[in-house]
Amino acid sequence: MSKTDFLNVIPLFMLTSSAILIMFSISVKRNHKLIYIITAASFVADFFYLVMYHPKVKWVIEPLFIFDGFGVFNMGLILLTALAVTMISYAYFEQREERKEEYYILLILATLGAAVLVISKHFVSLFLGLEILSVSLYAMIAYLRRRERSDEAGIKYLIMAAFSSAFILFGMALVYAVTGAMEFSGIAKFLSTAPQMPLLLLTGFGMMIVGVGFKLSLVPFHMWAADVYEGAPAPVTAFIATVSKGGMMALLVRFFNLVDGYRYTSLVVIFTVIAIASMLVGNLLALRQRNVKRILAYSSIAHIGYLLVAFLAGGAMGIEAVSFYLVAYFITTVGAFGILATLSDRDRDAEQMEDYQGLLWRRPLTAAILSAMLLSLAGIPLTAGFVGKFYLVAAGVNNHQWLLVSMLALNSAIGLYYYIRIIAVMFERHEGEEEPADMLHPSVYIVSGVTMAVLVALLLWVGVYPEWMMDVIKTYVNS
Amino acid sequence: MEALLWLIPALPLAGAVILIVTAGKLSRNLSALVGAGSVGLAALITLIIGFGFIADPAHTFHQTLWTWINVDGFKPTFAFHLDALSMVFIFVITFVGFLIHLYSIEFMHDDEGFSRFFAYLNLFVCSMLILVLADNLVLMYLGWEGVGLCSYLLIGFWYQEEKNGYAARKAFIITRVGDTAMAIGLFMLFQHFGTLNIQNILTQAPQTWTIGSETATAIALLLLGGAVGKSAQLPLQTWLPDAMAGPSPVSALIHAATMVTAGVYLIARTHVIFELAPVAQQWVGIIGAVTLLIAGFSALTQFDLKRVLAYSTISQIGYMFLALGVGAWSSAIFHFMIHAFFKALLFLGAGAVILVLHHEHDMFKMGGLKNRLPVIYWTFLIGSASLAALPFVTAGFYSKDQILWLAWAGEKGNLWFFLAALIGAFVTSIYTFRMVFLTFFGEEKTHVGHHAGKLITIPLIVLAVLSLVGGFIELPHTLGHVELFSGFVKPVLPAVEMRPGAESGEWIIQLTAATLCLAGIYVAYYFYMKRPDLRRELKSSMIVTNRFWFSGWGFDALYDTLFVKPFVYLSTRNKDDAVDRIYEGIVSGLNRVHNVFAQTQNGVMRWYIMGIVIGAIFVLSIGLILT
Amino acid sequence: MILIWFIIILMGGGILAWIAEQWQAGLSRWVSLAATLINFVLATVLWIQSPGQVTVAGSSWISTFTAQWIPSFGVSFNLALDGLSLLLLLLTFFLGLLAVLTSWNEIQYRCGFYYFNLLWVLAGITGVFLTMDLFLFYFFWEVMLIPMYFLIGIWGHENKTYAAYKFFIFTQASGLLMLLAILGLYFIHGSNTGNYTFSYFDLLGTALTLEASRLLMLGFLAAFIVKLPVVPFHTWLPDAHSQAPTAGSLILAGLLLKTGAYGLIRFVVPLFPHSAAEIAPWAMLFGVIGILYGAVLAFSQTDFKRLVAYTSVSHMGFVMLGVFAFNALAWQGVVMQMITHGVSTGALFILAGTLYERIHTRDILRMGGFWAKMPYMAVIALIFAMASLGLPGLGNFVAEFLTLIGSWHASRVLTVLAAIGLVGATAYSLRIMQKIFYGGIAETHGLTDLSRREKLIFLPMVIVIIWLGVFPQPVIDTAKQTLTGVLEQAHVRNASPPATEKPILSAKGGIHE
Amino acid sequence: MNTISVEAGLILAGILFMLGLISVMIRRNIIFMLISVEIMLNAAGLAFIVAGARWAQPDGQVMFIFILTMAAAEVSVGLALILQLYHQLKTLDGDAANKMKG
Repeated sequence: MSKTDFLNVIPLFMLTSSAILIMFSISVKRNHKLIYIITAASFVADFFYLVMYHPKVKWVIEPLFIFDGFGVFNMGLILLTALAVTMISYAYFEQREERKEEYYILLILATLGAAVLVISKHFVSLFLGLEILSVSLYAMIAYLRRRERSDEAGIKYLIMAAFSSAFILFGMALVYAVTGAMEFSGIAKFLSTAPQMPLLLLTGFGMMIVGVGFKLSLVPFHMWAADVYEGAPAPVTAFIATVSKGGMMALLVRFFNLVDGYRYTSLVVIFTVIAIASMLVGNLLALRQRNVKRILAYSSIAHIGYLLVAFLAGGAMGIEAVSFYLVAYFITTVGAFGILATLSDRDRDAEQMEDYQGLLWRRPLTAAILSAMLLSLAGIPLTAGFVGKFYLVAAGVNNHQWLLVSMLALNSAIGLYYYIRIIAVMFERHEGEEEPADMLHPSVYIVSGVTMAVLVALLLWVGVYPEWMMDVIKTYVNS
Repeated sequence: MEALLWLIPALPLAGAVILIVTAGKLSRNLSALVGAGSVGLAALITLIIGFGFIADPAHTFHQTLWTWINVDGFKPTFAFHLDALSMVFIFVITFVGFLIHLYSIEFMHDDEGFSRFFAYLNLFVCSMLILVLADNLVLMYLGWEGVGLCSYLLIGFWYQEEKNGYAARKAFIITRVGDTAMAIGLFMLFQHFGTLNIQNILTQAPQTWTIGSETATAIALLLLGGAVGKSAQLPLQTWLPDAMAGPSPVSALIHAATMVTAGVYLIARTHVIFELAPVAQQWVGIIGAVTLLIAGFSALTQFDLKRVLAYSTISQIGYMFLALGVGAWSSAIFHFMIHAFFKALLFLGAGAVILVLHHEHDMFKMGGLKNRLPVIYWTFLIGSASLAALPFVTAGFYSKDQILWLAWAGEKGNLWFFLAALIGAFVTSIYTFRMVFLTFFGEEKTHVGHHAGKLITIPLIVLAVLSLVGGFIELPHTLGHVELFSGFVKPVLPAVEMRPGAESGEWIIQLTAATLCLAGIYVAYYFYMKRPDLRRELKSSMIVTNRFWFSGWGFDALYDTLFVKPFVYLSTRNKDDAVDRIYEGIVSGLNRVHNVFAQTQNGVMRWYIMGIVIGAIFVLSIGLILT
Repeated sequence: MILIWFIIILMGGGILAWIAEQWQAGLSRWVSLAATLINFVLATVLWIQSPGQVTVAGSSWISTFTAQWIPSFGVSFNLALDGLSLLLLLLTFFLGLLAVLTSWNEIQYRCGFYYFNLLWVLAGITGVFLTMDLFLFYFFWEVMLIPMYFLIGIWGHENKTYAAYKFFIFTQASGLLMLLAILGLYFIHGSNTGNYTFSYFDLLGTALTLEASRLLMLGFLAAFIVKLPVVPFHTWLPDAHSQAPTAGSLILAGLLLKTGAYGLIRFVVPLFPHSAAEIAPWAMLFGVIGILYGAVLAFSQTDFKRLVAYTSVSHMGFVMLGVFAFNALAWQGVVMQMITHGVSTGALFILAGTLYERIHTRDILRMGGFWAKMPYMAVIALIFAMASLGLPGLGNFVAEFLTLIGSWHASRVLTVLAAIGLVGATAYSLRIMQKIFYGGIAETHGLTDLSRREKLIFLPMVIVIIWLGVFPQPVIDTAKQTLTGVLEQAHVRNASPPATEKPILSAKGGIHE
Repeated sequence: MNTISVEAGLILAGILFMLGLISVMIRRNIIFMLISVEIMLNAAGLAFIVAGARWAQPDGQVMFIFILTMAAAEVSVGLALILQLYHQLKTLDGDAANKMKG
């Protein structure tokens, strides 16, 4: 391992070591605040290291990792998102009875897994990243073990994730068996020489799609999403919805582009059908749902469906659109779950529609932020979600994917209904008593509040002046 | 003098605006002063202009105020054009209007809407003046609709009675049907001439079209549509009898003297087009002939004093249309003027009767008023005589006689027109004197309240005088041969062409008409004075016909079934908008799909795993199929 | 530069109003009043200074403003004002002013937020009328919906939530189609010329194949005819109008519908002259269907505001008819219709609002005989009912007459049918008068005639509607250059119809190739 | 060494995988479900070894080791969760864990 190699993988080491540091710290003394600060600091430091020392040229650590603009961008995105999740976690866990500290270890490890995913160029690193992410998530989902639903969600996710991992692994084995390579570039080389795709290879890809589809909660592998979102603690849900899916999406984009899957009608058709099904089923499932977490789960199914439109468009613009949309989607989702976490009390998460009734009049700022997030999810101008969706549609139109694009438009219209419904509930006249005083010291909420404020500012900034974000994406992704 | 022209409509308008803005805060006397005074001033200016005009009737006055609209060659202006034809009209409008205003001061004295009434009335006079003075058809249309509005407002003047509102609405909507036809006519005219200036059209039309041109016919028929609506001619005549819900001065001014003759004005004004479209012109005659008969017979059966007069008005305008139909333009206008005098007189008289009888409209409950109300009786009698065309002494005789003669002898006349007019004349004198006998003769059935004052009697007397002497400005060949009137309007309205070989024999027709008039009076006398029992017998033997005539030949019921009911049915059935069902269907469809999908999220893990497996099978099979 | 101020004043005023209400109750309405008044005065001054012909040499633009926004997409913050936009701006600020005044006492709940939304709707509408960048146009198009949604959803009547959803989803869904069309146009223009831009002026000359032009035009059309609305896409309107607070209905009917009409004139015809001409007979047919259908349905409504809403459907049919008649007469009629309908229907909605304040119902069957108690209101109602039925001397007549006389050149049958709509208009307008003001008095409790503030609202409306009725020439002159310019362009471009064999896009291409 | 063909090895792995898959679907006991998943993972591992053998590379075996490790981690977390769930539901029936739905 050369020095440059080492300098490149330092972000991964930093995450690992901070996890270990926290373990030590716990063994000395359990201090929620301290550990929380360590976690946040490690994410910040990691991010800054990444930004400062991002290799100007592509750097490959054979055979596992590749540090290119796309990878660095996604890793940065994942780190920032994890940071935001950490921020909203503090207040959320402060009022729980369980031991809070180990949660941060898991959070860091899960982030590590996702970070490995986005820079991997080999089946082994893919598998490792995926499993580090998944195993940490099992525990995180079931972290609040007093809650029955938490356990149920944990076990469901565990069995099904393992089940889908088996699919991915078997698929990888088949691919390996046919191509003799576990490196993406090797597979690509094999494909570029092969006259057509061998059946066994196709089967392998198909099985990998099943696994990937599960992680991305694409229809028909989506059914876990709602239950897990509902059962998991709100910050964890935010994490699953963003980091876990984003990492997988980045990997998919990288792999598909490298092997140039666009050449194969069968793959494109499969993804097209999955995309359309995801949009439709996701939106329709959310339509009359009254549990906000489940709504967000279903809506995330649909959103990944939207993402696939740009993914299928491919090309530089497609990748840019995917990246931009991920940014917008991350901001929005973390924001929404952040609000949800802030509103949750000791016993349960604020997930029923009733919890939001008249929120605007009780807690105007909170409601305003949540409205902004929901409007962004709905793709209304002035928000990042609008520009993101615009980008997706632009990529699709640019590539003449009229079917997908029109499905996107149709589904956006359906989607409006349930986002607006939450907003409408918040705007209902509230005749009840005033909000009970917070059980915790208000200063606890400052961090969450600031995070929310930053997120909403970003949301509007990117929505009103997207040029900056687009520049960033272009410089990274196209490098 | 030309410069004063704008004042004629502007003065009543100013009066109306003052009265509207003050909204009843002025005292009654002040309101009356503004209302009647402004029309009086307008009449005065008309007189001044008239004197200047009469010196040389061939001269026309023209005044442009401002350009109304100017788009792409479409350039109607606010401009007035005064020629002999409009002179006659503004004379009648301002003078009769002024008299009726005077009358109204007393008639409406106790009404709480006193100033509102004068506001409307002034607005009406203004609109009517604009109608007849307009130099282009768009401005004329403004006046045309304006009078419609005022008619609506005045019919429904007593808004507390719901049915008055309905009557007003009926009048407005039915005339609007005609107006719409007219508007379409205007579109066609504009398309062909690139202008809607009346004089330009009239000069260009003969150069553009040959006689019998289809376009000319279509346009003429569309204009006729407007005319029949406004003038309550077949088939749009049904609104006028109901319009009697308005106060009597309104009936006199709007629904007898002026507005309802706007159709006559329109056709006379655009006579060039009608001459180019003989078919359309013939239809004018046919409509006139049929209407005058139908309305005449209906008038025979009415018991409401004002409804008799209403049907009579329809019938008399039928005469005018008949005259227009045979090309006797000046006769139609002459009859319009005389009719304005005597019909206004009759309505005002009827109003006075109704007023003193505490709003009793039923003639059968009147009677014996001859001695109680001598002034009203005599003036009413003169008006009736004029209406029935009592030979030689009344103006009505001369104006109607001319129409009868030309219906026969005019180039476009024929036997049928003539017969219709003749029978109509006979019927007219029957219903007229039936009305007179029932109202003023016999025994007194209702107590007479207060007596009419000067403001009521003076207009009556003036109009009575005019109804008598008005005819002497135009006498037939056989009787003195005076052609003051037709000479006056000749620059605008050409004389009628005579049918070859029909020059003689005018006296025979006059004699027949005179005889029929007298016979009619005798019939009325016989049935209503001498042998009332016979009348009842007749009535019971003709009960169906009677009812049919009474209802105005069933037109109301017919339109009700044909148009009103289907429209209302359609509208109310679809009140909730069937189109919305489509969207509701979409929504409920989506909800149903949602429910189906939600069933799949049943919480059972094995089921979810099944989903993944199905997905895997699907992915693999698509892959296999497509390779 | 003044153009951007129009928007800034409204948006800033909105925020200020929200804040001001925290300081002192009732302050927000003064702030809003000031903001709308300043804009109105500014626009009026602009109008007086630049009547019709006087413009930048050779072009019809009175004032422009450009700034960079998203250069990598070719999006710029491009505002421009010509006669047409100027007129609509005047209308916007005029009605905005009245909207503030009507809300004065009606809105007691969360005033600050209310005026914020009100001003932001106006800002969005102003943006729509000014922007000359298609991305920005779509942006403003959506921006005006959200506050409107809140206005309906929070301060509306009993069924407000449903109405708000319906309004929002209809307009959004159709807007998305427009977005697709905008993007399609963008990429076609980009791949043809290499210049990827959303600028209206650049996109104007885009060479399109027949099929592409048809599809893209339909996308634009979808948004505009839903907004206009054209039957059968109108069903959001009666609900939204009847449930919105008075000012909301006023703005919906007076301004939001006009954005649809504006879009037709500004975008559909200039961008796709050929396809617009192709679809014209159908569009006119739908216009006429709207006229008749709206009139029939208006007649049977018992909810006053719903009734007026259906009259809007009917009146907007004339816009559809006129726009696709493709001649200056009809177009001037359309512009007049946009303005006069805004005023007259707005007045009827305000009237409904004032009645509602007094008797707390919109059911006209429960009204009657109000003339005696409220003569001023009766006169006002009469004037606007007459305007609604197209009485000459009031603005609507000029609009409808011009439209019809213009459409006569294009289609006689349809014009005749549309003219029949005038009879329908008579029926429903008079029904308003009949049910509310005629007959015996149903209820006397709380009936007071118009207050001074209400008179202050109605007086300018009456003046405007009469002024437009007897001397509409200033308006016509102002709009003239824009309209004739667009029409000439359309005719010139239609003289050489697009090639049919060329594919929609020359090759699979995009920004980056 | 070359007595077993690649195809045969893959078919064996496939059969193993299918067995695991089917038993995940038909088993209601959560522990059995977990075991079945392990079988599937091991099937994948077997497939890797077969593939590695085909190309005469150690990578397949390396991968197998990784899979084993991961499976162990997974089972440990899984068993902990199952224990927790059993405390709450008093049953190991996987179908009973269906509180969240809709």
